[in-house]
Amino acid sequence: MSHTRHVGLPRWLFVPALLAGAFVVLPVVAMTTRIAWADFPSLVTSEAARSALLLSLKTSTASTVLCLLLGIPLASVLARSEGRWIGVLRSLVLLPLVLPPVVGGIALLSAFGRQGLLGGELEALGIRIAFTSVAVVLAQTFVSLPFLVVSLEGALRTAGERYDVVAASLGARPTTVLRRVTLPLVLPGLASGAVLAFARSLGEFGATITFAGSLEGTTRTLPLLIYNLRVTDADAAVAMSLVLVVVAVLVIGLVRPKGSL
Amino acid sequence: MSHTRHVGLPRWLFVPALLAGAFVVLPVVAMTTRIAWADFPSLVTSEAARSALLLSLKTSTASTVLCLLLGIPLASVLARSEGRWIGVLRSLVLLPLVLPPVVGGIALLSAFGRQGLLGGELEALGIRIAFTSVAVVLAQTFVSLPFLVVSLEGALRTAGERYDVVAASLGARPTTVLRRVTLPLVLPGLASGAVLAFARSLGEFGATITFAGSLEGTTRTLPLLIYNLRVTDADAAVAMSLVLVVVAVLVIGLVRPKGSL
Amino acid sequence: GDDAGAGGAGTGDGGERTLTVFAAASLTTTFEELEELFEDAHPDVDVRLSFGGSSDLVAQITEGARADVLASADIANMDKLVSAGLAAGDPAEFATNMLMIAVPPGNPAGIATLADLARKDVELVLCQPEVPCGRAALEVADAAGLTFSPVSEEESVSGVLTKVEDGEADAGLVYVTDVAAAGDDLEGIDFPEAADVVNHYPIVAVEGSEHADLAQQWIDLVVGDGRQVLLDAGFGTPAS
Amino acid sequence: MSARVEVVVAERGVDVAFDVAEGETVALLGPNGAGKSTTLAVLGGLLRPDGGHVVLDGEELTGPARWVAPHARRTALLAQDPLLFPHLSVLENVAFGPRSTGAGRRAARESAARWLAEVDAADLAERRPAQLSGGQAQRVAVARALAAEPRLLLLDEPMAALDVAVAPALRTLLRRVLAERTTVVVTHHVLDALLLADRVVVLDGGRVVEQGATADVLSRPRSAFAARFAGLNLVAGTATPDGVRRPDGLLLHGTPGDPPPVAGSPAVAVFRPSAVAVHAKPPGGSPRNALPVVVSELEPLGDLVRVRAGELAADVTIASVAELGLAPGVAVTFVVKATEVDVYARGFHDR
Amino acid sequence: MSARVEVVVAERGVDVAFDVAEGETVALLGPNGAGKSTTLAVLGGLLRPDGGHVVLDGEELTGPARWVAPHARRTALLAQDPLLFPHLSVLENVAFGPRSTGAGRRAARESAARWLAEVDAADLAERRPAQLSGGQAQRVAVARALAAEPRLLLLDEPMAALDVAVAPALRTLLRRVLAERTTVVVTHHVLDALLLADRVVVLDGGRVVEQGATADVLSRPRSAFAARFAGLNLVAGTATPDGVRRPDGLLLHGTPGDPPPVAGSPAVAVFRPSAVAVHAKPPGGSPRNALPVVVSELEPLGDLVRVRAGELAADVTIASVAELGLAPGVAVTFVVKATEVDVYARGFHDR
Ligand SMILES: Nc1ncnc2c1ncn2[C@@H]1O[C@H](COP(=O)(O)OP(=O)(O)OP(=O)(O)O)[C@@H](O)[C@H]1O
Ligand SMILES: Nc1ncnc2c1ncn2[C@@H]1O[C@H](COP(=O)(O)OP(=O)(O)OP(=O)(O)O)[C@@H](O)[C@H]1O
Ligand SMILES: [Mg+2]
Ligand SMILES: [Mg+2]
Repeated sequence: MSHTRHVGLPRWLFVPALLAGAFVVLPVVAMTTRIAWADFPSLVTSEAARSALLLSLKTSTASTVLCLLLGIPLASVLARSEGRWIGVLRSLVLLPLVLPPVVGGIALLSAFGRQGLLGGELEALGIRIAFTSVAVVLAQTFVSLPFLVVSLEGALRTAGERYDVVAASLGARPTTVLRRVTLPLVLPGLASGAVLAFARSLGEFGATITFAGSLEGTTRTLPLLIYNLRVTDADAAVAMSLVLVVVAVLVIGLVRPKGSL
Repeated sequence: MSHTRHVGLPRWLFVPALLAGAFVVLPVVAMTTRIAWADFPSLVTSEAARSALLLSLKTSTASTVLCLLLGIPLASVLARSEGRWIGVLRSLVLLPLVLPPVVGGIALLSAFGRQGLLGGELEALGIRIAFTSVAVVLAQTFVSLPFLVVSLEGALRTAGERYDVVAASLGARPTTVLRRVTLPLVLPGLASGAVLAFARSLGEFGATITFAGSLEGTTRTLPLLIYNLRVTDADAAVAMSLVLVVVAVLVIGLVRPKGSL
Repeated sequence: GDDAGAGGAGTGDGGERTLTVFAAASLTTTFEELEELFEDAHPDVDVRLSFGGSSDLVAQITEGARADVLASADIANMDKLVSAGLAAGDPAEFATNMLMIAVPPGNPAGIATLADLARKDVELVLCQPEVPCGRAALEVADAAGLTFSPVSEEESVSGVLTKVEDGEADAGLVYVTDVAAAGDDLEGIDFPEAADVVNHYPIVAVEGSEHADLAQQWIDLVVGDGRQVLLDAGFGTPAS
Repeated sequence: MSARVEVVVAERGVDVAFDVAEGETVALLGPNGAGKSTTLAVLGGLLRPDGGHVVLDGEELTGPARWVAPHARRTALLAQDPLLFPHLSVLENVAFGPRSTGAGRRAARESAARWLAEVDAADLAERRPAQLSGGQAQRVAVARALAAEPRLLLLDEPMAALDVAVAPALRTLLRRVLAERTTVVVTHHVLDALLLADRVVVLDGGRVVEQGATADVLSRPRSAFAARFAGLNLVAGTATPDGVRRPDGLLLHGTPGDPPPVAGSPAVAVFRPSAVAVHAKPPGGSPRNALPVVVSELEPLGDLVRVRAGELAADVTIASVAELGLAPGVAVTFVVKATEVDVYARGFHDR
Repeated sequence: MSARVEVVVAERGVDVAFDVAEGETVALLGPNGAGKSTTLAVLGGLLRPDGGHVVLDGEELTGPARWVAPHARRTALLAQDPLLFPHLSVLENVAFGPRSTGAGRRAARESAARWLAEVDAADLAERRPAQLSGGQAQRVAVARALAAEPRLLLLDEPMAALDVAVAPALRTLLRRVLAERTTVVVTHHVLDALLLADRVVVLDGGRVVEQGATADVLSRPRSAFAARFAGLNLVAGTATPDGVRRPDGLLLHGTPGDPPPVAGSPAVAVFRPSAVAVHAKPPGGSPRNALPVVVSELEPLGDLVRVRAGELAADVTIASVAELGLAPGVAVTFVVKATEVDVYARGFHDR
């Protein structure tokens, strides 16, 4: 087979790259050395563990879908607009990244809680969000949305508008351009954004416990269970962390289209 | 002035985009309605607040620099390599995103703590990391590194290798290509990655409290102070959260080069 | 306290000495007051406080955090430190604490007794059973023959406080001192069954402390002259 | 679909106006940077000019108060870079236009297959653009633009990357389809202009310097660029009853064209390089035109040699090159009979 | 720097071998998709072939067990797309090569300015590539490749986007610099091949179908593509003592070349379109060659008309077109004198 040759990377670059990889991987590996393997099977198959895992997968999937529905339009607008207010909006969208998740939870309560800004309206409609699985999904969406938006906007900007222009000149209306040209071209960026959002949702803890509380089967996701266990049973907490890691790596590995991040 | 016209976005797209923006911005705005403005100045200028803010800025800057030093090489290797093991490495690098930060802290302790995998070696060298400002920086780097790597790798892949090839054919050795062509071309992606990493570091809480503890002046960053205050003085906690938000928006707005995210 | 590395006066011989105290989060307000008292009495000493969940603090010390004194909110966690061989001497009990019902201002759900917490229409939040306040709540319920079905089991007292203060929940079970600290944001309701479950606060100097003398002086303050500060904040006097 | 074009783009120094009649093909000629691509971008709605109008068939597409979006113009633009959609197959690329303008999936694919066959690229239908050579990609891009059935077709150097075997076939195809279509085509090749365009508009430095029927402009160029483009020699000056007087005073005798230029007004003298004889010394007194020049360049031209001297050229045999010792730097005299020199007024299009 | 090239890229159906002598310029000709760009990519080290070698001046650059990185080859490649670095100014783009190969900042900028002046783009020095027209970008790209002072220069259609005013100047420049340089240039234009190349290598379908000195190949083409490229007619068949017999039995009389082809071996007959007369009916018995054909296309060609009939062409006057009623579909006879027909053996390069 012939090969398109890549321009080689400088050799020295592999030293810091390796260091970086080790820095991330080593702690996780070190953690596994703390696991009491004898108890492992019973720990991770307990009723509490299974129900938390299931809830985590369900809510993370729901919040990823929500992120896509909200994030694709937002990223498109940010990428294709210019002007001062767009810069401000972009900074605001990054907020959930900066906010410690617990503060994010407080903010969500301020907006959607019973006494929150929209609390009266929601109450009138008979909608109660706090302490439900919906609250978990909202909390996860709040913290994950910036991931999707940032990845996708970056991809859209880098891809540029050249192909969009060609498509429009061939008579495609904006919706068609978006669906058939713009988004397919940034599929890698979109996929990596969705994976990031899913991963962030899966690991979400602070905003969830603040906004949604922690009740087995309804709002106690895997990270909440791990936190719970940590106080009484550090071994169990580490074991469940490993489960979380494995699930995440599996989902990321399976979902990710080839060649994208 | 003449204008290059953008291909218009579909009109309907602005509805979900607006919804997305509102979903992120509304809670933060709602939170500000809870602030006791009368006490605000004294709350945010207290000795504890100033020392926490200063520490947060110092450590976040340090961890961003560390992320750049480690992340640029790692992202370059990931973007320019192919093969199975690269996919695995890439999944592993995403781990800190999935891990609840507290678990990340446990993992860091497992590696660098006194009883950790490298604890003996470090102790022998007289190096004590856990519960120092260095630990804060390491914890922040651990959680922020994936942000930089993911943004940058995405940008590198989207930019492709065409210009690198031209540069090499003109006689530039790989280091020159990297410095003068590859990185300048992905500057927007690099900048947005660095901003994301800085923002994530600024908001980091769980891994820090677990790995570095919460000691005023040494390891108690702004998010830790907010957590602390929440027990005794909810108003002060909200006020400090607002400070965090403002600092983050300022830094992001000032640092970000035009046109990048 | 000053930033340890920024002390321009120098930290060497004759300079400032630092005393690091790890204390349970519920002691935040009181220990900050005691810090001022102590520093007034010892001008050359800088006291640095680190607050957190008792189990977190113990874990940090076992992992190598440099602490001179530990004040825990329960005996179980203190025992962990003792069995790890990191306690210098026997822990001394310096305060007690009891549960109290916390409700949002105005008490919208009309709670009056402990039994009201078991009502179907009451949205109750508790600490999770793994932390002291959660364990205490379970014991109180058992003793009274009640079964609670909380809408959420929080990871810490602060979680319960947030939910109740926000009016998100109708009631929660927290400590007397927490209600006192929250001021107008909460109303507290005493209930007789609380006396059956008393929480004990032990304090000890940490093994290997470089300032054993200062550590002992801090403990002396807490169990001695400083007691009034604790009482003012709602803590009870130690049993022994 | 007739079109009226007025374009001012100050930033690029472009200020151009011309008309395209219904069904007419207009070639935009001009040196690099003259503003050709800029004009096409304005027509296609990709650039909003500082001033001017684009009116297509009575409908204003661009104007001070009016802006029609590119997709609603039906002005397919084939840019200098083929820009095939990388994620679609060749067939899907070509089917994109018909699909977007409402055709069904099957109909779109059929019409795409037909246009692909027209550009002799039917066997590439299932490839990805990344697997095409430069010229193959260009041909597919042409098919894609044609398949969109635009009201006004805009072509920017459609033949630039084509090989000699394919170019004539594509030229024939374009000639057939452009006959029925209103088209603006940018080209650097005289053959393309000659075969495809009814009229040419010559731009230089962002201005229209000449326009007219293709044959007229190419056989009687009034601008230096058009003359060069047509392979002719051109000397600009002032009309005299006998011919044209250059600014340096030299008089070129020639045959006045129709209408004959008014004496004293700007005029040009045009003659073919093959009509020029090269002499080592000026020939003695006679009615012929003798231009003292210095040889700047020699180029083989089939069995002849083209002798360039600045803007002027002469085609001579290899034998005479040897005989006269022609080489760059040698001073010689270009001699051309008055009957070979045509004299035209510089039209009002000239600026 | 002499080069030996052997390239096998199975995936693209390319299997090519040729030599480049020191200081020689070789033109790669061939239809779209013939493998020209692929060959250049292998030479430049951008593609690792399935098999073959690239040896430059005795040093093996590509081989089964050897691989020299692109930057260490000093084989500057100018691709079909100019690809100027968008974040650098024009001057910095051109200075990139010298800087990368060790020149100081000042020296690099000076040499860049010099090369920019050479391609007549000195006034663009401070622009960004996004502010250039297509042809301006192409010129800058040429300057950038030349400024890198490569051992082997690889040019892929360097003149494709250039206007008629600039092309001759750039051609002259290239001619001067290529004279001292070992170069492989891909082109679709006969003039480029004629002026720039010492030798041509003709590719078709991934194979070398012909190679030789430029003048030889263009005047005595042995492949259909080369003939078409040179604007000549070519009839392939078997050598007879009198000329060439086509597979369909028709005999074409001609003058044998040197060496004369052995009777019975493959041979080609070559003649110029201008030597062909068009008759409505076959002329009666005579030593002339008469080829019955059907007109497929008419193209204006200056004051003549090129009559195409499949692969063959005849150049006739406009008067005779009218007289004979020539139009596509009309059956006529192409007549050419035997003295105008050259007969050559198909060389061993033919496959
Ligand atoms: N994006 C731009 N910004 C500013 N100036 C530009 C831009 N693009 C082109 N120009 C300038 O505008 C002028 C007209 O450019 P244009 O691309 O229209 O030329 P052109 O006639 O198409 O040339 P070519 O034959 O080389 O393609 C040139 O001077 C060019 O440098
Ligand atoms: N990346 C690729 N993968 C697979 N096949 C390719 C790729 N690039 C080109 N080809 C095919 O390889 C063959 C040779 O292509 P190449 O680009 O070398 O042609 P070329 O001679 O340069 O043509 P042109 O004159 O059109 O530029 C063509 O059939 C083409 O379709
Ligand atoms: Mg152009
Ligand atoms: Mg090619």
